[in-house]
Amino acid sequence: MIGLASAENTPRPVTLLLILVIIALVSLPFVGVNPYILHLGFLTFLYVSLSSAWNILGGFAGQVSFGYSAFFGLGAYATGILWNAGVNPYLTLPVGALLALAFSLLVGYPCFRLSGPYFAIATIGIGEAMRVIMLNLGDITGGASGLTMPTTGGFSKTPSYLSALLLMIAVLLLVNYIRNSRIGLALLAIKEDQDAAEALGVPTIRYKLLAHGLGAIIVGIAGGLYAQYMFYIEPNNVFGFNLSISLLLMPVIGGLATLWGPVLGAIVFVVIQDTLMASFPHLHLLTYGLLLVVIVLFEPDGLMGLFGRLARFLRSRYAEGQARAPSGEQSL
Amino acid sequence: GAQEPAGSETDSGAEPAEGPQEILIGTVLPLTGKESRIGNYQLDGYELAIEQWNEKGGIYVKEFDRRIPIRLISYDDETDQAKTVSLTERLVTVDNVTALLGGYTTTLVFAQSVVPEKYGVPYVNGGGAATKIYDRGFKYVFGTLSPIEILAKTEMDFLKEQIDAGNLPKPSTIVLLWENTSHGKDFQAGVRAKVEEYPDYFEILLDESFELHASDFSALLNKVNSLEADLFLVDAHLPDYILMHRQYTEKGMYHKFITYGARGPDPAAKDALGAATDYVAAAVWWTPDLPYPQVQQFNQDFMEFTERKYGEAKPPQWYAAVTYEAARALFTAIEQAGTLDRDAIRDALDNLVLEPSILPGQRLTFSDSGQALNPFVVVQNMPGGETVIIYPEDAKTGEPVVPVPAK
Amino acid sequence: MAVLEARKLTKYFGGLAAVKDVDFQVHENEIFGIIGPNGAGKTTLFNLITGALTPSSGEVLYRGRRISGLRPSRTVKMGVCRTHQVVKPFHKMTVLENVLVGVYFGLSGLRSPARARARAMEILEFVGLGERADAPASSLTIGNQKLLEIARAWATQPELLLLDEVCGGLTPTETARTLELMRKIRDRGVTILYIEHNMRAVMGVCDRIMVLNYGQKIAEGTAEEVSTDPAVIEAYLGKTFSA
Amino acid sequence: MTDLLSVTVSGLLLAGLYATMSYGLTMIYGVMKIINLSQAGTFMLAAYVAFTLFTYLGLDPMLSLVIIVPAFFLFGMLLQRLFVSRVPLANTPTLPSLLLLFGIWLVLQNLAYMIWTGDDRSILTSYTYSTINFLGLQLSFTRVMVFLIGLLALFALQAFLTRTYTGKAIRALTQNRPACMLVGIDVDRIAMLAFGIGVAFDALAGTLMSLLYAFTPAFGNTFMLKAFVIIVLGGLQNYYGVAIGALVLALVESWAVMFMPASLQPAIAYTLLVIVLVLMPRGITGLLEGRRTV
Amino acid sequence: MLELKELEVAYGEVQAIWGIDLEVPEGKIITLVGSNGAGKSTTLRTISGLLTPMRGSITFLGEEIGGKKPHEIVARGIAHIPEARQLWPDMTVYENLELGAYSNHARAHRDKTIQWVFELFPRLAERRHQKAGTLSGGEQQMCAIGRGLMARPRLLMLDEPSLGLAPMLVEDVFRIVREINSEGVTILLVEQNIVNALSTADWAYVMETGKIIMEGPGRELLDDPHIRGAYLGV
Ligand SMILES: Nc1ncnc2c1ncn2[C@@H]1O[C@H](COP(=O)(O)OP(=O)(O)OP(=O)(O)O)[C@@H](O)[C@H]1O
Ligand SMILES: Nc1ncnc2c1ncn2[C@@H]1O[C@H](COP(=O)(O)OP(=O)(O)OP(=O)(O)O)[C@@H](O)[C@H]1O
Ligand SMILES: [Mg+2]
Ligand SMILES: [Mg+2]
Repeated sequence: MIGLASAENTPRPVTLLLILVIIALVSLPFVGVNPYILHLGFLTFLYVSLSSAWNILGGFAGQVSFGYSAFFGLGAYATGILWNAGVNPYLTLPVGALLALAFSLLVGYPCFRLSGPYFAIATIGIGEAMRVIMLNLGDITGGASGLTMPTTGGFSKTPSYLSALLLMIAVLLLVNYIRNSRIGLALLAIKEDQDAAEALGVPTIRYKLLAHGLGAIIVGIAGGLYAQYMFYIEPNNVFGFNLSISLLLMPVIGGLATLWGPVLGAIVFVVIQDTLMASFPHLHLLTYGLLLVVIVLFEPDGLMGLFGRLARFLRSRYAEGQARAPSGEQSL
Repeated sequence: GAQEPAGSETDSGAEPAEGPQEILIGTVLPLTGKESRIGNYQLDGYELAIEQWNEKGGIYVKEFDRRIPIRLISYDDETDQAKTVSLTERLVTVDNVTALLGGYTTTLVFAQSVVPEKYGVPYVNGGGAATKIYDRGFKYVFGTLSPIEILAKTEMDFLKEQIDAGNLPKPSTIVLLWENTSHGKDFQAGVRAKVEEYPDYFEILLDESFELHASDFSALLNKVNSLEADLFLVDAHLPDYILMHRQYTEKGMYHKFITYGARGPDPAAKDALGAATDYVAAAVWWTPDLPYPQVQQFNQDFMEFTERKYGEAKPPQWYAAVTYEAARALFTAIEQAGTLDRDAIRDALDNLVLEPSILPGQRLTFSDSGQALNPFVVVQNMPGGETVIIYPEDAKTGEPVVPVPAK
Repeated sequence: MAVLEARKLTKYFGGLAAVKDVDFQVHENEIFGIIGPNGAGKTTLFNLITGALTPSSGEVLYRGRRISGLRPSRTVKMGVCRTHQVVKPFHKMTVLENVLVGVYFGLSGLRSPARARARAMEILEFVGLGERADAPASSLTIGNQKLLEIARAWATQPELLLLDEVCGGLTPTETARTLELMRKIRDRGVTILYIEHNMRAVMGVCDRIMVLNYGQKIAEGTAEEVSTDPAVIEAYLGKTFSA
Repeated sequence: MTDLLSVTVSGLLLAGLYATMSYGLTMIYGVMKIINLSQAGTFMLAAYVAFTLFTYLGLDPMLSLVIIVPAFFLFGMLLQRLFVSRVPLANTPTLPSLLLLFGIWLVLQNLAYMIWTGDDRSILTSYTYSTINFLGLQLSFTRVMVFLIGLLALFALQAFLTRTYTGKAIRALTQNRPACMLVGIDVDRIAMLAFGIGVAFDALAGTLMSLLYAFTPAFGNTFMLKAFVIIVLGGLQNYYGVAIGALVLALVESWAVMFMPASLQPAIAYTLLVIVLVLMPRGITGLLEGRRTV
Repeated sequence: MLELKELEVAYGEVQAIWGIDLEVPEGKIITLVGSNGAGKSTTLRTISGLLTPMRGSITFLGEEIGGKKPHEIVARGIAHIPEARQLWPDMTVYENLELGAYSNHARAHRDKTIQWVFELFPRLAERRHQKAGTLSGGEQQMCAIGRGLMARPRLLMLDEPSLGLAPMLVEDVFRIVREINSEGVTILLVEQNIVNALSTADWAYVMETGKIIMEGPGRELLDDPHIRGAYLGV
């Protein structure tokens, strides 16, 4: 059911294809494409990473959090502040990641004793409290007027693009590992019945902290990359509720607790945002709302569910054809 | 995305005689979302300027020796920072605009103005006043809004005059509230600077910030109420101004002088608050009552423009006036540069002297940082919905009422 | 030394003492039965031993170490595992995956997926659910879900196994099969604590039995001793059994 | 001293509004285990309807409640029937339900932009600025009225839930759905009814808010977040708890501003929320009870 | 009174009942026994409308009720006491009972019925103000039976009422079932406690893997060699 017991591995040709895609993506900046493509690429990689990060705790372990913007903000500000202090921006990324990790443990420990809706609601509270507090720490964060980064080093997009790509690949490998390991099984067991998981020896709090912490690290790094790319950050944005919501929308649209769902979700998110926003400004959010309603009502498993359905349909058509064919031997 | 990059100067070398068919100008404004109202006002200002230039056939570009019409590409960022950056990127890299006009609210201008700097595209805005926007050493970013510090200082100078005239006690006690943004901070800095300059004139009892777009001010106002200060000096954006002043009035509060920084005479506020806005004072970048002929002309043009656009003539507000000036500054600079080369336009903006300007002081230039430094005027709402200019002396259209009569 | 020892174990819910001053010892490799009327505090006792609840006072020692107050996952790591009276399968997982959780996170905690799977299959065969390995757990009947509870708990390799009404709702044949399973488990060196209302089952399988009533221990001894104890007959068994 | 008193009294008045805006959330959470993320949309829509009725028909918002509340009751039932009833129910809010309602909120908000534009609107009645004198305190007439209406609504709701069979059925549905089916409760009808009542309450709150605040289509989300805080403080599905939660939040907010900068005020609600959740996971009223796992 | 004809039921794609015929005459105690997963509970759930039949008919007092909503079926006088108790955990015992009398005809007798239930189960009277979710397993079972009785049904269906009850109470439950029956309520009893069930019932059906394999008077079946072999382990 979860691809674990069946120890299903990605088939060879798919692996090859993925490697080709990666090579193509890496070479993009060097073949002189329109910088806007790189811009969209950067955003997509960033969102895929974010969306997959949310999926670890939210999808696999079923703990819906509305507070991931806190990690993003911490990562962004760690980069912003240190960079302004003269530290190489790439060296700031681990700092942001650690900060986010520390924060995830700090809030995770008390909050993971809460169940279901309480946890979700607590994360709304923590996220918003962080935003307001950061807004008031004007000396450190620049308050509502935000923080600008040194722009002296030039504006080349390539480093950001490649870093985001690297982050995305690392995240996908991580999620793939989790999915096929006992960690994934533990997280799914927690989602199903926390008490039962605990009674079977799953240290539920530790595993939730692990999932939360991994997510935090990824989101923290992504925040740092964002700050590097945007040159300007501000609490209402990087700690914003909207950001937390987007993080959760993407895996939902794509399909929870899967490897590729969050990827699809993020791609759709960026593409929709890009095309709709530019062409139909007033329709953008409306479309989003309608899309959400439609997905929830008709394809709860997201795009992955839709693909699954399609695949089953095709397979059954195929099987039918096979059955009717004279040689008629059915594959299992 | 498959548009012909008509305004691109990169192909100018290939086809020297022809030149582009249009000059593409881009802007990203909040047309929906929290700041949409003002975003749309600002768009009006840009559009009016463009319409006027296009009536003449466009901008005269010496390089091609003809007038080239202007086309504006405007996107809506829904008052969202990430989107404003994305869309500005798009204007520059996909739509290939020659120059950019700015967006609205400080934070959005902060965020989007990185993009033109990145690509070396001239950018003139009428929506960001925070000095920090211009402090970054950017070379392509210009703005027509003078710093808020000057706004606060202008008001304080006016108040000192009133104290000298015996209309206010000496020292006058102050409650100072400011929104927790760079806009608010600049205001606070201006007030504090003047309090230090005239120590025996002013005394601050409360100096506090509040969150932008707050949902409720009653607790804060309770605190203010208990202090019984003389002067109520606030810096707020329109929605906060409306909410706070409404709750202020509900509580039956009173101060001898009330200001909400740059807000006060806004028609939206008058609609929402009714007579409660009487005697509220504001220092503004611009008002339609400025006694200059070019302002009268602009007022009339603007009314005609809105009549055409909305089927209803609307009197101009400062939001539209400053963006109108921003667009005029940009177009004039292009004309002076005589080419569509972005660096040349930038240099022209740097040296620009726009005269007569509709802004106070009647002359627009950009300082070294790129920000205009025009003076402010202080206005006060009078019963009956009229607003008069009460300071400085040379622009005065009425007498100030200080202290404000008690209800 | 006793495998498990409770000392003055007490649990209050508000003003109600669900378990009060209970002392008992369980010895190596015995099947220790706990019976008592509904609401006597049996399940609460299990919750106190495995850490699902913390005692109001008193303590539980496992091989001389205090385990009350530890989280359930910790007690599993010490070799104590339980089943639930109301079964709690992971509905959306397969039967095999349910057992895998126990295999992975039990006492020795296998890590190699291949070996874990083999072990889980072995356990399913052992309890007789081998054929349903790939079925979703939610599709099992209540009876099979009870077997799955045992299988999962057994997968953690417990040295002390706590079974809460695993025969409730089973036919006599199935009950006999389950009791046989319990004996097999005991023969592998495991100590078992067993709550059940089915007297035939309890009397047949238990070495010693403790009787609770209103949270207090009212009797303890062999099946014969307990079933002839007048206090137990009065409180629990009724007349049919005293015959 | 009078400061403290006046701050307290205005906190109390605020609590009335806070409670009113939280009942709908509690009701819907209770019956369907759904967190109604579209609540802010209802607040906003009700405010605009009140505004429209006031501006074009001159109807006072307090009078127009008579139209608005029943209209939104129907609207809520319709929402439930068409959308909400299609997501599977569970014991805790499921992601699909959250997303569905979030989607509905986005739709409502953007429809409002189309209909009413993004301009700030507000309602200015003859009594907007009038005050009444109470124990030497100047109290805003509107706020007192809002408080009284909120209080009345609480009593009406409480009576409905404990006295009538329908009310009890709503509470029962809150706790166990199959059981309700077995004793002959038409669960679909009750769920629809409960959603309708919840939305009607939100509309009541929205109309009252239109008397106090300026609004745009984005209006309402800070209030909705506060309502979350309140119902968590109150233990999620307990109506007395809601009243207590509202009181606690309103008073803490009002008092805190006396000691700390107003810009931190919004953080109070959230911090309080986190503290309560961590220290008292079942909310304030949860202190009084316990539940078991068999 | 109740008649099932060629009833077939499925959970999604998994069929659980494979065409059963069953009759419950007015005033009798009918029992349905069988091993785990035979489909006994499924049969009851279908009768009370929680599940929809795939094929076949269910008639109650001559009227087809297959596929009707549960509340419509309750209104016709069928009460179902489910396997997993299904109480309202945050309501008191008293409120649970009270709501048992939700349908119109039961409301009128509510207070009298409650007295009767309290007489049958004194423990419930003791715990009337306790929340049902905090009752012990057995107490919850009593509360569930009590609630079923509150509906004043003409046909009462009990799904393993003795499950999880102390031996003393098990006896009581069967005594109560007979008592209820003697007051004119028809009973359809699902049990695994075969001895007690068969000795209580007028007529018994034996189910295995979704089919009825045997039927007859309860006491006769008790002596049947197959039954003794398969279920009593003799
Ligand atoms: N969380 C709780 N809150 C309040 N009372 C509780 C709680 N848990 C259990 N109780 C009460 O404690 C007593 C003992 O319950 P327990 O579940 O231990 O009984 P039991 O012996 O297992 O009964 P059964 O055989 O019916 O399962 C019961 O009266 C029950 O109502
Ligand atoms: N919710 C469900 N989804 C899928 N299959 C189910 C479901 N409930 C029961 N079944 C299947 O239907 C069949 C009959 O189950 P049912 O619960 O009716 O049996 P039963 O005779 O009542 O057994 P028990 O004595 O264990 O209660 C079983 O094979 C079971 O696996
Ligand atoms: Mg028990
Ligand atoms: Mg059954």
